[in-house]
Amino acid sequence: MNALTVHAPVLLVAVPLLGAFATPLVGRFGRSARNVFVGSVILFTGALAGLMAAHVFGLGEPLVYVLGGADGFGVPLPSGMQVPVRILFEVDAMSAFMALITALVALAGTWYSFSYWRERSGGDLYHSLLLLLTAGIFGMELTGDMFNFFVFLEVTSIAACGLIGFRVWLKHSQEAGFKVMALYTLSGILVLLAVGLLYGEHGGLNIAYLASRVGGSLVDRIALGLLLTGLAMKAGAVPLHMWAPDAYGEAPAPTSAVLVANSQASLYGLFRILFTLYGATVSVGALGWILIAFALLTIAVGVTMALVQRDIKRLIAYSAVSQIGYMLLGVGVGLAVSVARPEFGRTAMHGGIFHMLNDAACIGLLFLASGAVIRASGTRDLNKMGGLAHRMGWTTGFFLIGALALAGVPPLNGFASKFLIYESSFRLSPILAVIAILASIMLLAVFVKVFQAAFLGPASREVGEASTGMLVPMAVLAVTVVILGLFPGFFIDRIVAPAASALWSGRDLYIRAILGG
Amino acid sequence: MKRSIVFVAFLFVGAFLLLAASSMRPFGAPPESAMDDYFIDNAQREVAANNVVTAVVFDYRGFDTLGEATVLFTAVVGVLALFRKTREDER
Amino acid sequence: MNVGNVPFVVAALLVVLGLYTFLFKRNLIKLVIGISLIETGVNLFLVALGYRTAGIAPIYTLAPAGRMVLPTPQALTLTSIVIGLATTALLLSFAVFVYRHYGTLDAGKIKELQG
Amino acid sequence: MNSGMSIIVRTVTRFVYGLVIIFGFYVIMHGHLTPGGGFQGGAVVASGFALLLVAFGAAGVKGRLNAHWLQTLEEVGALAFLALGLLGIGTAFFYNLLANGGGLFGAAAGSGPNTGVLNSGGTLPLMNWAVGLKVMTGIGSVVIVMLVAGREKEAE
Repeated sequence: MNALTVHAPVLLVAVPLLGAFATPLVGRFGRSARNVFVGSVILFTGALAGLMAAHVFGLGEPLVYVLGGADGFGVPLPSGMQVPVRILFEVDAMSAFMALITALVALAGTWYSFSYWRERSGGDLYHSLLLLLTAGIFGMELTGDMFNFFVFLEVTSIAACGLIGFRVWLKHSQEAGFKVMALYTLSGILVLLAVGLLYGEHGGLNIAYLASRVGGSLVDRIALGLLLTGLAMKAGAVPLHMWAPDAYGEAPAPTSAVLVANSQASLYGLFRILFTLYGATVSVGALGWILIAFALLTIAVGVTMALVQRDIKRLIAYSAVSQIGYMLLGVGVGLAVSVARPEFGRTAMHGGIFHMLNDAACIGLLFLASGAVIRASGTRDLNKMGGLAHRMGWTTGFFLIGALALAGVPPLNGFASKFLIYESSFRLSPILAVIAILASIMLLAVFVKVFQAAFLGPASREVGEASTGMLVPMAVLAVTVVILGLFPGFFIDRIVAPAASALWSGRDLYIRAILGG
Repeated sequence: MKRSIVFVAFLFVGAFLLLAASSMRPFGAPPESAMDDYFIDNAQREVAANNVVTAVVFDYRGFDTLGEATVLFTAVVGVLALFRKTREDER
Repeated sequence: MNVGNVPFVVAALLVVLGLYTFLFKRNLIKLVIGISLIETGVNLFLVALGYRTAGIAPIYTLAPAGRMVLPTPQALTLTSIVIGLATTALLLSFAVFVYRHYGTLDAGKIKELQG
Repeated sequence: MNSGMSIIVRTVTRFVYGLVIIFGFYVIMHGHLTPGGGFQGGAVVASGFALLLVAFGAAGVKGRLNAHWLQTLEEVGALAFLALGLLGIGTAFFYNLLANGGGLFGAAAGSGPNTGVLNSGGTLPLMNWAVGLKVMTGIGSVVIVMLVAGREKEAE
């Protein structure tokens, strides 16, 4: 266990922050210096995420990092418990899994941005904001402190909105920026209010400490409601999804991919609160059914709205919303049956959590490919595109892989996780599975339409293939999609199952790692 | 129609908030203060600072403050990015 | 209803006022004011959580005798004030650019992004 | 170009803005002893900048306040704060290396109510300065950028 492994959790946040603070300074020395700097920062971050994940998956219990002190971070109480006084990072298998997803998407997005933003103004500030967004997402996923979670939530909100409105010459991007910022702020305030209530009631801010103290009191229930509303809003679950298509649709293409990771980090916060913070107190069955209801609504609304879009970015944005529904469905089924029939609840959890990784890879791929498509055809309107397959062979192939994976066609990765969800939700109630499968088929129809409109047909104008700098990140994601689809068992055993059990049955471990006993 | 639904929802949420606030624990008597008493008792010894709030802000919860500084930095970068000089071919 | 709870009720009242402004005003600047009001209410709530009856400020420099109030809520409030400032700055910048593009600040007329 | 306000406002500003800025520096410097700190003091200094801008207009302070330089200083402040956090990485991130160390800001603080020792607090005063620099320049540059943008629009 060397020093780098010990400090990996905090360095995962500190290194991108350092990069973000220094990027505008380094940018004074020219674009290539900046690209080399940002590239090495993000590569180092990715390596750290891998290192930390390997360590945590091998450890079998949460990794605790005390910020600002080595000796004794807690005050013993008369009752034998102790209150942590410092901010703690607590990384269990679920956090490490999320960090891997974020590292993958951030690497691809940043790499792609180098070419994508080459001809545009404000590149220094753009890359600074992208690194800030990445650092904030890592912070949300690794922290073990409620208020710290809120602070990083706000970092991601503001960085995301700065990026959404970055193309100031597009009037829709400014409208979207205002709208998204207002709703993000509202969701942040809900979370802050809940943190205040919990602090006022229990006198602590650490998640493990709060988890050992929350009961079914009125204040605790109000706090739970506020947290669920706020985080569901930030994750983009229907009926609080109104910001999501604007955000994904108006942001620059590589940013949309990272925004998906941001939504997933909020979803991670939601799961952490349901399973760890309130795991022992709430009536999980009823909550599971509420989650399932919202999941079905999200799937239905997302797919239906995707069906009627003519703008390629908004179409992908709505399909991204529908995928959030699949994750909620998997975890909701797991929550609903956790007491009664745990054997297929665990399968459902595997499906929901595996789908996070798969969704990040294939939605990210689709957004990157759509960026190349829009760049080449000069329009976002599907009716005005056509014939891109003639000249853009690679982009066409990558888009096809992403679309098929998203629609759940075997042998790609979307099928692997969706099959687990279908299987387990069928055993809970066949209707759930039927709705989920129907939505997938509709999604396939949507993408057949897109493919036909944008890539097939006669070549309408002279286009060139996307630059190598944009193709390589797409290739990385496409290879990830294919490998995840070909060897799902390997990944489920190695990384998904530990992550699922960290939520499902790891609550006691999570609390004991901090409070002892 | 939509407006009246929002108004009913608003009345509901507002009444709920006021009710929740009035049924909070009594003002001026925190039920659990072990963490804060630790700060008050030990800030001078551990951090060597007379101002306990500053000790909390920059030492015990220093990482929050880094996040807060980051938020401000992000907002400044965002505002500067919005008001930057764009290129002619972009407009 | 507990009379001693007036600070919490005032904080809730501020949040309700802000919510009203946010939901029923159409001017973008007024929306930002509404969000600021909600933030102020939450900040007031946070700082009220830490008060101890007849407490003094948690600063030892020339401190009078007495019990100190809790320092953590003050630190949290400081953080949340700065975050509120940051979001307000960004929201107002967006309002400026929305005005430049659309020529109006009326939220009812700026609704091109729907569906 | 019509910039700034009446002669009365400008004269008063000439007297006051230095005091405002010095008071801001005082609040930053004594952050570990008295109410205040980097954020509060930085905001006070930034309000001094805003006062100058309002009184003299964007054109009037063009030579003295430059958004470009303020932005650079802000990045330096943010980096300094992060570096102070990394200083203690031998033990843990944000470990207070200098407190009670006897050297710079290393004096003990005494216990119970006292008059305060300026040379105490370890990394706290340094962090206060870093954050203060960051906040005053950050808010200052935002105010300048917004004001200049508004004036440009009027002039067109």
